[in-house]
Amino acid sequence: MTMDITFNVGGAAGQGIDKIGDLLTQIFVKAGFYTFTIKDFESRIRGGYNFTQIRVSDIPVYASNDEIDVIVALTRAAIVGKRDQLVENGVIIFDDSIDFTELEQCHLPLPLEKTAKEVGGDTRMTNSAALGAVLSVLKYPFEMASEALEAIFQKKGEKVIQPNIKVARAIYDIARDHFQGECSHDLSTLRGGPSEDKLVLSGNRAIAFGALAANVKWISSYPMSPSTSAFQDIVSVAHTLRIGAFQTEDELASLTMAIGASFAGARSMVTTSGGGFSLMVEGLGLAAMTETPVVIYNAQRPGPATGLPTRTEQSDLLFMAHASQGEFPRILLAPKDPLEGFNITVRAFDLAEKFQVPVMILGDQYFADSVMNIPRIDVTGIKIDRGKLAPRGSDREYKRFQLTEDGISPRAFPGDVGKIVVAAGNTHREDGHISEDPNVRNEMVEKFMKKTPQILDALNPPTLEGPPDAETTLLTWGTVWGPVFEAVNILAADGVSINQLHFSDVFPLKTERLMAIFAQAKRVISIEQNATSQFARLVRMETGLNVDKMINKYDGRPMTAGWVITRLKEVGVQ
Amino acid sequence: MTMDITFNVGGAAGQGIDKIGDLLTQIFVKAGFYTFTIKDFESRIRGGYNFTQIRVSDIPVYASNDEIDVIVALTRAAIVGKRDQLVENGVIIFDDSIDFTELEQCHLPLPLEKTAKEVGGDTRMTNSAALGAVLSVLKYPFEMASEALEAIFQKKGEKVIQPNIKVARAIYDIARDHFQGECSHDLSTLRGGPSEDKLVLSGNRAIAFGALAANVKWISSYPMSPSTSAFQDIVSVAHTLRIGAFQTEDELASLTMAIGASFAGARSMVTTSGGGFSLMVEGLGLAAMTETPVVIYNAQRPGPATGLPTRTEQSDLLFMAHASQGEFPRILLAPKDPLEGFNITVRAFDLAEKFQVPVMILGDQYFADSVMNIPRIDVTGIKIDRGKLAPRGSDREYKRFQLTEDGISPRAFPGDVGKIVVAAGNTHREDGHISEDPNVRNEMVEKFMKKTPQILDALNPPTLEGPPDAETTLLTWGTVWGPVFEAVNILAADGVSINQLHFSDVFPLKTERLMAIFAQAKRVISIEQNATSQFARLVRMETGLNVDKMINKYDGRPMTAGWVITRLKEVGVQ
Amino acid sequence: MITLKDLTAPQKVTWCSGCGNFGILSSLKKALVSLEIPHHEILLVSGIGCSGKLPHYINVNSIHTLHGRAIPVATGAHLVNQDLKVIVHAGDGDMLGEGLGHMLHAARRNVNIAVFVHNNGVMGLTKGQYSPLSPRGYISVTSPPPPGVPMEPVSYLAMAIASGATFVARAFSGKTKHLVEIMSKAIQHKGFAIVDILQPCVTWNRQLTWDYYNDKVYLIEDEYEPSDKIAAIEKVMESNERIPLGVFFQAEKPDLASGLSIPIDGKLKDHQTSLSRLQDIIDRFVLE
Amino acid sequence: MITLKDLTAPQKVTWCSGCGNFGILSSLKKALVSLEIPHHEILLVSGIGCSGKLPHYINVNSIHTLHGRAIPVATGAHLVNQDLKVIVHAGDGDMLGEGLGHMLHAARRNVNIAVFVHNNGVMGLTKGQYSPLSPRGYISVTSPPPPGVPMEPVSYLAMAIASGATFVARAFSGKTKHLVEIMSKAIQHKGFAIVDILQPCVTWNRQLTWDYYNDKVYLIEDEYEPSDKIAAIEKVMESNERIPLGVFFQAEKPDLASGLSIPIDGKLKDHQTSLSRLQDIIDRFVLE
Ligand SMILES: Cc1ncc(C[n+]2csc(CCOP(=O)(O)OP(=O)(O)O)c2C)c(N)n1
Ligand SMILES: Cc1ncc(C[n+]2csc(CCOP(=O)(O)OP(=O)(O)O)c2C)c(N)n1
Ligand code: SF4
Ligand code: SF4
Ligand SMILES: [Mg+2]
Ligand SMILES: [Mg+2]
Repeated sequence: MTMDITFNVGGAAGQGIDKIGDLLTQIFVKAGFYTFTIKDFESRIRGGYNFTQIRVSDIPVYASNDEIDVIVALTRAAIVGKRDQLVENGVIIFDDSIDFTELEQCHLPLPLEKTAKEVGGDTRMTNSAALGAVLSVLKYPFEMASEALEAIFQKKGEKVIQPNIKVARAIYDIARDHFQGECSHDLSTLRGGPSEDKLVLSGNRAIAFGALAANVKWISSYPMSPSTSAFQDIVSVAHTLRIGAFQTEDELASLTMAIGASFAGARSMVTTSGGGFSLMVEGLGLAAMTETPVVIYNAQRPGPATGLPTRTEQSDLLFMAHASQGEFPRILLAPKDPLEGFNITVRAFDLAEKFQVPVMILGDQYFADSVMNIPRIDVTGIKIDRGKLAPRGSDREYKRFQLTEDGISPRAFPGDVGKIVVAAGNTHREDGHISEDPNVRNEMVEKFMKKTPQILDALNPPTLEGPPDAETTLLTWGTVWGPVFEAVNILAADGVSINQLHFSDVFPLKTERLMAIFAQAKRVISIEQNATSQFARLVRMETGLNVDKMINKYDGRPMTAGWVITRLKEVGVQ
Repeated sequence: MTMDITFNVGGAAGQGIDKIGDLLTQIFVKAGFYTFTIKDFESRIRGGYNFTQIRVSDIPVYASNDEIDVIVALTRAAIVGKRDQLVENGVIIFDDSIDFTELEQCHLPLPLEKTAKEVGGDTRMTNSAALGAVLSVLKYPFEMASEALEAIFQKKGEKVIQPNIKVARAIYDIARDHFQGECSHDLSTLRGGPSEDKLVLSGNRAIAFGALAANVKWISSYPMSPSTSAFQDIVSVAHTLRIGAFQTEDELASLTMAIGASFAGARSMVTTSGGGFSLMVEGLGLAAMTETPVVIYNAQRPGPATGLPTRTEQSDLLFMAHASQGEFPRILLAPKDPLEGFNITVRAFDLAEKFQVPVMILGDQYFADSVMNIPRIDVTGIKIDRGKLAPRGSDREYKRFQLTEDGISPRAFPGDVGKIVVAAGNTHREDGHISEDPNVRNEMVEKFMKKTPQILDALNPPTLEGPPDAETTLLTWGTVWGPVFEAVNILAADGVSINQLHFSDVFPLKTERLMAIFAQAKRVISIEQNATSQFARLVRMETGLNVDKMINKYDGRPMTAGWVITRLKEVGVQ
Repeated sequence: MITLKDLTAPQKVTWCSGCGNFGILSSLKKALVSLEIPHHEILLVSGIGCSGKLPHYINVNSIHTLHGRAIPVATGAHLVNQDLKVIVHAGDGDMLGEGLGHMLHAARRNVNIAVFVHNNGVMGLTKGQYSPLSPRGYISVTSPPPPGVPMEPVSYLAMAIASGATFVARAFSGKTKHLVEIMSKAIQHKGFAIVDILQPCVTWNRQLTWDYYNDKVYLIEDEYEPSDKIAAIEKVMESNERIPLGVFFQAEKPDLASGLSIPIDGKLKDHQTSLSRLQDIIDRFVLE
Repeated sequence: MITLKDLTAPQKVTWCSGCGNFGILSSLKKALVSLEIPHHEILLVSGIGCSGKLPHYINVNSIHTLHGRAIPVATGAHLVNQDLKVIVHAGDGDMLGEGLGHMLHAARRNVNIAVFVHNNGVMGLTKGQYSPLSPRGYISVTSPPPPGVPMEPVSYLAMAIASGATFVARAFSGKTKHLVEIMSKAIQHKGFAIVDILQPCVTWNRQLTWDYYNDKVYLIEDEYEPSDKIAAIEKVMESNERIPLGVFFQAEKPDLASGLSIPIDGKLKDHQTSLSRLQDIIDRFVLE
């Protein structure tokens, strides 16, 4: 790796820090670099202290970094909040109107807003000013930046492009002249990076695209951070693509409406976070009992109750694995990054229809709001599998819950000519009519239970990074994959015998590979973004196997490789 | 055991079979016997086929039996439904108006209704007629019965007593003259049994009494089988005892209303079944986050969704152990019988207030509706422990969530003079005001986690029946205790090396004793009223220990010792 | 297109004899026959209660859902296949306790479904507790005297009108000819139709009996104009000395479906998202 | 008994500057001071939303609950300690989406609490989605054009009146003197009091702005008599060219507490069940 720069853009909610971050990301992605961006914000609409942190590298990056090279601060708090993490020769750029007297060499007050106004004629161009300043301290060739800005603002027309470029240029020059310190990065000879990954995608948007590619035709949701943008992304294209996308009165309605839609034949989903999922629990049981496929996306956040609405945690795993009274098959998938988020969502719909069970996708705020550039996704060839459908045409004997060898009954939909489709949340006969007969009950329970082994066959095994016979195995699931993967690579490069066993398909749990790796490892360490090591507990529940150490983070902030390594060293891994 | 008689009284809903059952129970309890009664009924109000089955013995009985000595059938279905289970020399008594031609020796058609009308003047006395018939075939001394009837009807006055006794006597005589067969039981020399247990109690009523004894002052519930009668039992005495007992619009309101009541200082509870509990899940998290004690009684039934509303299952364990987003301490208790149901409920309130956590009691339909006679409960000396309370008087610095050594903060209530009590479902500071500070978050998560080891100390260990070093250990929890206990005794008497390790305090799981017993047993067999062996899975989750065999029943009907023994023989225990 | 025979009950009815639900079932059958809808285009959605069992006693497409959630399930099914005539049956406990919010939201959205509320003033299936329509003072196992039910019943028809329902009516299980007529109108109505069906529960409700209703019900005057909201609210809130039957309010308004991005022709359920359009959308985020 | 100083915010306010919530907070403080209630006898119960944060900006007893569930929590607290003045603050999303059923049931029960609805016509804290009070056609991230919000807003004041609320009013965050007065009346009212408080959300709602309201609000005519339900419903459903402020409906009725078995003297929370009476009850089931 020859280049690895981290920018932290901080300020108050509503000041446009996301916009600056986006511009930075776009410029570097266009220039051929890998980027990874996280968002850190409070549960408020204006004010406070938020930041977006962008990491740029010439090799793929999968997590954020602890060290910051450049801070762009739009408020005083944004300087103070992050300066401890500034690297030697790091730079702090801020508007010179901010009342900040403790000037050090790394501090670079600049007339951002003033220049935006004077040169661009609009304080909203402070974004471009900040961008110009950042690029200047990096000695980033301005021609490259202006080309990128042209492309970025292209849709808005010349009237927007030129003033923005002018503002950026003006600050670029001022900064060059005024910057006293020395930045660790000198990009003056930069001509472009190696990355071909040009699709800029957040986890939530990946979920939305996956659902659209899987032909979701119904989504009913109720806003809840950090899931909301996935729903909004679908709403925003609903008109173009003809999707029924509807904001309901609550989550009880969201899921039950989606069940109605799916029962009547449309691929359906809901998006929510833990609190909303809590309200869906009874509906989950209805989906299960009526064998109505549905996809539920839960972007987790720290709980219980309202908890920390805009922070991250992996603490709904065991809840979702056992939610709702009674017993029934279900599938839980936890993507590790946006690309997998897309793929998992496409699979989720197929799995839901194939097994006629609810499929739940577990993201979290870290996943939802993180942005990466990934290879372009080509959806044009995507084929979907709607599972077992009853042959068209009249069938007066049609039974929605027909007992079959594999426990899966051919689906038909109300409205299909010549069939009567009956379902019930009560224990029912093959024809969907309710029954209290103990034999019917046994048959129907056994029908459910038959699905699990088949589901297991259809799920993906865990992945292993590193040598299979490493001394230390790190056990991870879902979205902590990135920082742990980076930590493993760093430690391995230092000669540590270590590997990472990672699960994205988390329930029901595929255990063969796990058993094999556990058998070889001298010690297994679980790393989870929660306080009670839920995945390690799930593993023990399914296999009886213990992990030797558990590493947990539960302050609501995402992990970094640095944090992981520090914790590993504390437990003797070096 | 010299006497062990089972009566099955069957008929349509609304025909008064419960009443006949109650009379039988009362007569035998008064006479000094042990009784165990189960109720089997459909989810409908009139018609269909229901039964109540009473077992009477001169030694304590803890479950129902498979063999029936006397069937009292008020409909044709009630003859057909149970005659397979009739013992040799068993008797089927039924009204001679029932159209039933396949008469056998054991069949005893009698003019029950006609006699009620002609002798008693009211067909409602068919109950007493049936009773007279039963007692007659048993050669039960009529004087004893009439004494009992007098006592039972005492409150209703002579006008009710005498005609009922006359009706019973008339049929008693007719039956004696007409009965062709020979009953296995001849009680003609009976003078009374050894039992001193005179309190006749169902599981649900035991919960109600426990709550009342624990000074519950608020209960808000929404009707749901099989929990409803526990709520109704409290409502029925609310006026006398001054209890706030209120039927809400739904379960979302039930639990949150109880949280409001508890937050403001009253011991509070809700009763429900799984579907209602599903709707309480978000509220559960609020109780947890605000550390508001509350007791939740879930009378389980087969799920998912509406399932089998009036049947039994133990299938909400893992759900309740992990319900709600996020992570927090909680307690799950599962009584094995009515007496324990009473005691556990008293403890539940103390535990809830001591640890300021939600406490959940898991019953099920079998437990809820089963009736036993037990020793009189004396509540007059009951002392309750409200846990850590803030000292009275002004304290401007009072903080509801003060960080303490043991993680438990002194409680005060809004309305307490000189204190301000603030709570939030968001992550909050010691003073209850919300915070997103990562350190505050960590402290508050750790405050929660500190409670678990203390809770474990306060819970009861499992009980062991039989020799500790037996070859086979049966692992049970909650309400299947009775039938399994009887099976163990029968097998042990046959020389099988067997014991029963039983948990009533089920979560968090106390593991020391369990590990010791598992270490000694040659094989461990779990027996559960569900399909997925939830308790065995919980044990593996907590200890890594496997059971060797799992026995499951999931048809919604309760176990019997006979059923357990058959299953055990199938897996080689004999 | 449907004959009564087509509708023959798939299983034995389990209601108590004398129950008001029988009149509702038979009226529904007649309404469906008279409306000449294709058999496969009917979908019943029911809640949980004695009322909720109705779909098992008539041979049409159905889904027997959860307590209180019939309306959202019905809404979802309707929106993805607007050819379906979606009919909801639920008890007063179900629809007005657990489900009150859903009902009123569906009303303001003017979802094109017909909702039949089995108003028996009790929770039937759970054995006689008071329901949201039990009158003040009503005595039951959960509202013992004094004072019985300590509050007003839910004035839900008034609320439905205020909320935006476009067909609001009342009928009585004892007057099946009128009931058939009202049901037919409700099913045919384009928009949210709700009918309060007086349905004596002979087992539990000793107050709202056949006699009680036979005594009090009357057909709304011919001259009554069901087009004015306030007048309609006034009418439904009339003192309960006499109980008006008929259509209280009727209006034409855009329904929910017309405000969603449903394909112009064909059903949402059969629609296939254009993958090439989706590719265009994704490509907006590709930075070449 | 309370001074403004006693109420000083325990933490910094996080609302956007210019937000209508400021006027509500300051009015609440003034109302509490003016009412001369003992400080410890006030309990605020809030839902989740920008509005739901209010309790953190005023120093009184409070519980910040869940989205939509403030009313049942408040009901429970009130019933076990009737000395408390229980005041609910919640957003329109919270109270009228998720919580609509609870609100209307509390109204018909005439629970003695005061409910203040922060009506900003959007979901503020989740970033500007439409809310149950957004007008038809309102454009937001979840209701893009065409057609914007495809339905009527919830006419909740009319429904509250129909349901049985005994104090129903509207005020405006921009007219704080009037707001203080209405809040005081609502808190003092014995029974279920609900106030629609117009509260511009300056960040998201570009339609229901300060200007919009300043333009349209007017004080209800002096001669208006708030004792007739139908007239009150008519008044609140008035066309929205002009927006009336004031008390629409007020009545006296038994409250819920009076219908429950609460101790005659003292609070339920402090009551001790008589164990000897309980023993008598248990002994009824002892068959000697
Ligand atoms: C979530 C939930 N809570 C409670 C129940 C139990 N339950 C079944 S039917 C019923 C009430 C039925 O009353 P109503 O809706 O009026 O229907 P009816 O039986 O009177 O027709 C209740 C409370 C349930 N099935 N689900
Ligand atoms: C069960 C649940 N669903 C969703 C959310 C997310 N959420 C938080 S605030 C809010 C809406 C806020 O709108 P409103 O109630 O109008 O309050 P405002 O912010 O406008 O004051 C939502 C949907 C939640 N906290 N809980
Ligand atoms: S209980 Fe009432 S509503 Fe239910 S079937 Fe019987 S009479 Fe009808
Ligand atoms: S988002 Fe709107 S409601 Fe929320 S604080 Fe800002 S202006 Fe007020
Ligand atoms: Mg009813
Ligand atoms: Mg709002």
